[in-house]
Amino acid sequence: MAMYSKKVMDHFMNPRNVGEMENPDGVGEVGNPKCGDIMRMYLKIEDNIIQDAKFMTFGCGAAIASSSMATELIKGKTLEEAWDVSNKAVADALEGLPSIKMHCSVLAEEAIHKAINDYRQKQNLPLWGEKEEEKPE
Amino acid sequence: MQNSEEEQKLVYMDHAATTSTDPEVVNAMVPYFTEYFGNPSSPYTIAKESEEAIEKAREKVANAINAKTDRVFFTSGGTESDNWAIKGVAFANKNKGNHIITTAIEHHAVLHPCEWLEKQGFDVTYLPVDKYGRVSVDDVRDAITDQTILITVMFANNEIGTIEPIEEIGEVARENGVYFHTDAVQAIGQLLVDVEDMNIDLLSLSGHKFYGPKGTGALYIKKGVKIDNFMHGGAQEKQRRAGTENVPGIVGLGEAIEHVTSDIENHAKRMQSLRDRLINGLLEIPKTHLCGHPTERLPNNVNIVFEYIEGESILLMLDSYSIAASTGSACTSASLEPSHVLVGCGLPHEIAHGSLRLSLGKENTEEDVDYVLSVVPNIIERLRSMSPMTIK
Amino acid sequence: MQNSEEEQKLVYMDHAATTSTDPEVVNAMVPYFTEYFGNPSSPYTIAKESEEAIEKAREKVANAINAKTDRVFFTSGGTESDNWAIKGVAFANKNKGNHIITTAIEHHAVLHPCEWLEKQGFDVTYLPVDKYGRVSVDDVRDAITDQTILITVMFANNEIGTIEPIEEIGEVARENGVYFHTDAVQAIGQLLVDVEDMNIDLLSLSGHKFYGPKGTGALYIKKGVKIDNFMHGGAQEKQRRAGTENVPGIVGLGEAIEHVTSDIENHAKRMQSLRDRLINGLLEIPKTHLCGHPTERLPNNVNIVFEYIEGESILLMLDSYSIAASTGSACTSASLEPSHVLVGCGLPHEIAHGSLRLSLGKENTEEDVDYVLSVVPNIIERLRSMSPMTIK
Ligand SMILES: Cc1ncc(COP(=O)(O)O)c(C=O)c1O
Ligand SMILES: Cc1ncc(COP(=O)(O)O)c(C=O)c1O
Ligand code: FES
Ligand code: FES
Repeated sequence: MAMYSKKVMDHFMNPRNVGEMENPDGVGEVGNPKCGDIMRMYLKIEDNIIQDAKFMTFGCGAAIASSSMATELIKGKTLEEAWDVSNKAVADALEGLPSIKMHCSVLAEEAIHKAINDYRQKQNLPLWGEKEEEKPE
Repeated sequence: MQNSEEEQKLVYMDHAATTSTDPEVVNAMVPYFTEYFGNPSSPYTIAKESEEAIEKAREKVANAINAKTDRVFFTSGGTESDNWAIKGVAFANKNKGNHIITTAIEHHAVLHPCEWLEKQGFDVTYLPVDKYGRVSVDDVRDAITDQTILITVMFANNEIGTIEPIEEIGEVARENGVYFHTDAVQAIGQLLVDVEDMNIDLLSLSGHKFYGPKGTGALYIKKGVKIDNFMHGGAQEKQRRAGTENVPGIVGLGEAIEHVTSDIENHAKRMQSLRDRLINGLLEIPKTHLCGHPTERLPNNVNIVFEYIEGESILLMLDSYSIAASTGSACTSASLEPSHVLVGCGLPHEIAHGSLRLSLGKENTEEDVDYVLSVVPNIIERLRSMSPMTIK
Repeated sequence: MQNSEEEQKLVYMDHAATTSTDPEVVNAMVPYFTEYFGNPSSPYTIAKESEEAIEKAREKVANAINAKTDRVFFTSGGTESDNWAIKGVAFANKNKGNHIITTAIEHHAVLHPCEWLEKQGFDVTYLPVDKYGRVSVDDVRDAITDQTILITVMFANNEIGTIEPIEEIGEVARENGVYFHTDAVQAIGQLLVDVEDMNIDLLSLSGHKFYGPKGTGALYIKKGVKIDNFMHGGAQEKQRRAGTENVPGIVGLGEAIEHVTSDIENHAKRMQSLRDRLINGLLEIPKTHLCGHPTERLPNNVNIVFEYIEGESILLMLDSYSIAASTGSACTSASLEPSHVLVGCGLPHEIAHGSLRLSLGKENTEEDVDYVLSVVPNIIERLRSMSPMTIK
């Protein structure tokens, strides 16, 4: 069984930014095709900057800690910067995830992307793609 | 969280996963590491101590399941016993037929050998179970063909604790001249097991599930059963199971099984009362269901699903309160599949996700149960408050 | 007999059969029975101790044979490792070919799996050995066909101590794209073993041969080797070897292999000098021959045949002098066949009958050797004086 770092346990036991958000500017909900978990990410955006982020997660310790860390990492960032927060960046910030749990951090990356694109759609902006080369400069 | 790990002693409620080895068992083992260390196959004096110790242990195991002493063969655990029983019968009887009957909720130590045998040309029927995890005796009877060589159904399920109708299946097997194997790994020490009364031809057990050492087990093989060896090599175990005997392990297995079956009725009664207190307390939490059979269940097994949350998270939080338990959640399995047992009972994936198994043992007390009951509701509430699935 | 059992301490010279477990090894194991008893697959705190202990042990085993840590898999002993390697490679590669090459003097844990595979449609070549028990590298090369999937040759023989040309065979195997397995059960702790330098794809070892616990072993599997599981079931050992891990046993195996390989050159030198003193002393007895290779032999192995007498009688008399040893005599084997190894080296049955194996260990001293040398000639004389076969 996977062993978690202290950082993961901290973000799991004391998750940051957990909860629903009133009137979010963007919402992304993704499901984990691997184990069937669900992560929902809310963003409050002003002047292209993420003012606040919140999450609700149905998943394992790694999924909850990844959600918590991801929201911490993107707060205050521009949408472009937030888009570039990879699952690896989330895992690294958590001082590593067991290899069998890396897909839980992918969930966080995908939730951010989906929430940003939800915002962009509402603003009638073109959607960003998932592929490396299509990422904004 | 108000409890720190330092303050609270460990409340271990994962006895279905493994148990600690009894200090008395360890004491019985130690001389066979350093003093009576001889290879039992050797003809000299110190080796005779090893040989006698093995035979004493064999008698204890045989007594525990009402078997003839010389029909008990020592193995390295429940997994080896299951592999041996299933593959050994399959290969030895392949000229007679190639069909095996089992259930969808067996332990992987039964299912995976069956799946491997399918790749070698055998046919396997995986019988469904009802929502309580019970297989139907009629289904077993109906599945038998003239190709059937083996029926393998577990005595009691390790996850949900459901007890299968072993005696009846044994009868069906005998009437049809088909061998009957049962994986009794979870039953020993909890239930009365009698290979004679129950028409059992082959039975697997594992030492570490009843305060014996890990890496020890036994296979009972009724006289006359045609079975290939699984561990081929030296002439140990009357040429049935090769490999230098794990003498200390075997001694420990014998000690442990004697202890655990000596007062099984009282033990079971005590477990059952703790179990029911725990079940009743947990079911007071809303959106919560009992898995497995309400009455036909292991006296030490509690298995509850909590809707909207995931089991690994529950375990991690319980751990911070020094409570050790288990789950059938996909997130804790190497394959990222939810428990095939919970799914086999008809639970949807997202509900199987929120399962919690508490398996009791002899050192658990009413205080332990009440402590768990004081902790779990808060944990469930906390996790549900993070869950994107709304509670209506 | 002038020595009574009470006066003489045990002179144990049967280390090739088994060794006592080092008290330090036992001490290392004990906490994992009672304290850190958790199932390593569980996610809670006490189980992490078990998991870490296993990984530490894996590293120690890997270091001892110069393997990558993640290529070492724990088993229940040498027999399981051999069964797994041979059957696992056979079944996984049967679409590629059905031919296996081995030697006539392998341990039964290799030979019997091969014989069983013959019944399942595989072809096995049992290569002969020379009078010293060495297989010829050219014979191995010549035996390879386009159907060959596995070569399995032991590192050193358990009866006669002969060391096989492993590195050269490894090279032949690699050149021909055939997997190479070696049973190194007797080599560990006596010889330098290096799976990289020696082109070894699979290697078996067994804990109780080097002061570790019985019922523990390991299989090294080089990365990329196609091999079926042997023990099917749970997801332990990265889904390669099912069964709840024998945590104390694995810890003991790790401790033992670290001890025994830490100063192997000096240990081997000391063993070799005792060995040669013993061999030279025994060969002074008339009508007496050394079995196995004079120089390419395990540093701790002595194997002598005494004409006109039978081995079990020698052992019983030695036992009365508190000397523990072994024989290849038919009378001590369950099958009543003389040792296939001695016969494989070309010894006639009646001579193989009179074999005596003395296998040395770290606690043996020069005094032990001299004591044995003071006792054996009388025993041989007594037994020969009863023998109907006259000495000319
Ligand atoms: C029902 C059942 N069968 C077989 C096994 C396998 O036993 P072991 O892990 O001791 O090999 C277990 C436990 O792991 C079990 O619960
Ligand atoms: C060369 C060799 N291979 C395999 C084995 C089998 O090992 P174990 O008895 O520990 O299973 C032994 C010893 O018995 C041996 O000497
Ligand atoms: S959410 Fe299922 S493994 Fe992490
Ligand atoms: S003489 Fe008795 S077994 Fe050989």
